Amino acid sequence: MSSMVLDAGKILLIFAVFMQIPPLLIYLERKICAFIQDRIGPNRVGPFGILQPLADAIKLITKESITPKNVDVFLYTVAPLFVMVPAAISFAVVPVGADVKLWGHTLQLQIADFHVGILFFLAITSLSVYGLTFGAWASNNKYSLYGGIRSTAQMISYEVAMGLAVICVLMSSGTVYLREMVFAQSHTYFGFLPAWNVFHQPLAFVIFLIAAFAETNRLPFDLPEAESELVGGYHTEYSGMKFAMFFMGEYMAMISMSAIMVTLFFGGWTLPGVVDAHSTTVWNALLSVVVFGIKTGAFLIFFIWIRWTLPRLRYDQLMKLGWKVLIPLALMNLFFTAIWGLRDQIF
Amino acid sequence: MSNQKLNVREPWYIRWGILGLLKGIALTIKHFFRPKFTVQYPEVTHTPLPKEEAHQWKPRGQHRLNVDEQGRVKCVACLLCQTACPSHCIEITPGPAPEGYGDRDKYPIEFKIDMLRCIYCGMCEEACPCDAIVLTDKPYPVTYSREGMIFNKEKLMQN
Amino acid sequence: MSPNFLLYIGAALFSIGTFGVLSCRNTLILLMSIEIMLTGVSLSLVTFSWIWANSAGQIFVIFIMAVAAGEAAIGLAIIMAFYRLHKSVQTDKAELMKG
Amino acid sequence: MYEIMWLILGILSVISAILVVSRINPVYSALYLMLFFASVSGLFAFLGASFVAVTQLFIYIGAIIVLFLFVIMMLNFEELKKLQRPPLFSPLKGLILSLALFGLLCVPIYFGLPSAHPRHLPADFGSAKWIARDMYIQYPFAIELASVLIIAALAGAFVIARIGKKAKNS
Repeated sequence: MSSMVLDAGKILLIFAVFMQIPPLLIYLERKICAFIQDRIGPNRVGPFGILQPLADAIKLITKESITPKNVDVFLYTVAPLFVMVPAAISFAVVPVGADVKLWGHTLQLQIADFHVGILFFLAITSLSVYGLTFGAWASNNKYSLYGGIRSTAQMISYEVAMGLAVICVLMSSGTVYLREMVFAQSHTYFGFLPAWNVFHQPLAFVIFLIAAFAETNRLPFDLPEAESELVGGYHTEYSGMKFAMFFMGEYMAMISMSAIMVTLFFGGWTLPGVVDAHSTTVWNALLSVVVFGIKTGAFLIFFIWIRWTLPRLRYDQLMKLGWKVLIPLALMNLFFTAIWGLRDQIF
Repeated sequence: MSNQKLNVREPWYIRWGILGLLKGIALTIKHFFRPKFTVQYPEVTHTPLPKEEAHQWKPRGQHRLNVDEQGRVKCVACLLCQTACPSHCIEITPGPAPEGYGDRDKYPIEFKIDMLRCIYCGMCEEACPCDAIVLTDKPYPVTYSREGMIFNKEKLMQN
Repeated sequence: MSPNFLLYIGAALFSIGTFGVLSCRNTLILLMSIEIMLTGVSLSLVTFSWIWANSAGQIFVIFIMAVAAGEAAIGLAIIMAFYRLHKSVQTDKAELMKG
Repeated sequence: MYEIMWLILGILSVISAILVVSRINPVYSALYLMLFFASVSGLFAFLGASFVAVTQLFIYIGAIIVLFLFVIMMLNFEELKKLQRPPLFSPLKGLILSLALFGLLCVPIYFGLPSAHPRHLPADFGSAKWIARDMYIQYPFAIELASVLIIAALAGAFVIARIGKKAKNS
């Protein structure tokens, strides 16, 4: 019984922390954007403007929730949920820290360890396209519709490359459990080089990274949004809390994607010499969570940095990159990984 | 020639955009650490340029017709400003100077500037031989009608 | 409850899919009905796999998915081509060979 | 516990399937189709077939319905609204036929199968490894055929879509 209480507390804690990161990211996004453009950024609300996200949230909540004429009310209302909920659920399979022994119970710092692990993550993130599509269609606006069409085509194209990249990692690590994958990456080569999958599968990592940018609709792949050509794309007609949910969903997808990239390619919560993978002390667990947070944060900052560096791709360039570059590269990588895995039988 | 130049195949790292990507990333991170030039307005006011440089950067607003010590308009109706004006917004009706204007033969009976057409380039000011027309730093005029945007001699002298 | 219940559900889904194929005029919904029929069969197969603790049922479901994906791609391409020709997606517009 | 979930998800899947075939607006059909696949995927998960459940979610919801939505959006919606005329086959006849089919399918389930009790399930029942082991040993030829089929479908989709474009231009 007490283990159930512990589990419930763990789930609550992980999601409570998870929900606090998007406001922080919005602050970081604005601050980094300003610094890159030689500006200072928000600095009025609170010290260094740290309370700016709170002010934004109050503004968005108190705003009038407008439902334009001729929209499809049901789909228009549920569409933001379709963006936010999958992004939150997909975080459930990410292991965030080492096992910890509390009051005689060994607790895994991971909400769920399914039979299917990473496949569950892929399946759930593929649902987030529905929010964009339904929101775009229900808005009854041609720019929104363009955004919806673009998002569907983009998601299908890049999901293939992403899945193939993941399969390469699965083949080289031999498991679909994210937990086992983290443990497999906890040792070192030559005493100093961590055995991270990024060194086994560099090409798969690059493909996964590019596909992750496309899946989360971040620049340079934010074609569904495209403020300068589509006036905001799928969320043109949205305002107030519904718009905030789209916004939060985007950042939550970004966090989940960064966390999964850290887990797949950068050793998850392990760091040789700092975190002992097989210890169950509280101190070790805290340290592992901090390591995981730093790695994920580095990826999040990289996402933001890229956003303020690169221009948006044209649509044909996007499709060309997806179908003519990434998918053949991923297939080639898959082929060579398979040959390497079967080298004993072949040669 | 230029077509041949376009056909030269660049090395793969340029064609695939990898070099450009890295360059862009390096540029943005360089700017990230640069000093910022935002002015925190209500606390800190913007200090204008020093006086010896300031005349180059003077804002150009509405025109003014200067007057001499006796309150007469300085203009001698030479039409140089009208000729110099690129947008043809100055319209001068010259006439013989009335009695008492001992120093010149002509003076403007009417001096009209169409503020809607004026581009505030300052060429009239440059062309004027006797410093009669100058551009002040008064902001652009606002009226309710097109007619109100055509300024006559009296209005220009009051500016 | 016996898992036979799920076999009835699978049969019901297959029948609903049949109804959609028979009575829908919109080719898009017609294709969706075919997907429903395939999924009804999949459900029966997975139930049998659970009853007999055998992997064959689930393997067949994976093959069904491959077939369904190909079918959807081809079917939708045909619908697009058909729409370009007739400016419509209704089944009764496909009358090119009618005398 | 499992039985209750079977009941709920099974009834949900039947209701959503009925909604799919009875909607006039294809976007709502796609929405209910999504609900249908999600509930069937839940049924698979509660039958222990977690790999099949996730694949169902990934392929049907993540790819096929998105394709449907893509095509629906590419088509002219004003035209789709006009599809309210009575269908070719009247719904009553369709209903009678499909009910007859359902009855026909129920007969062998009712009479032919004993009330089944599950065998002893292996520990990794339904996991990716368990399915892969049996699949690649027992059905290698079928896998090759399936991959050829998918490649053919890919090429075929390109070709067919292009044929329509040519016809429009000429």
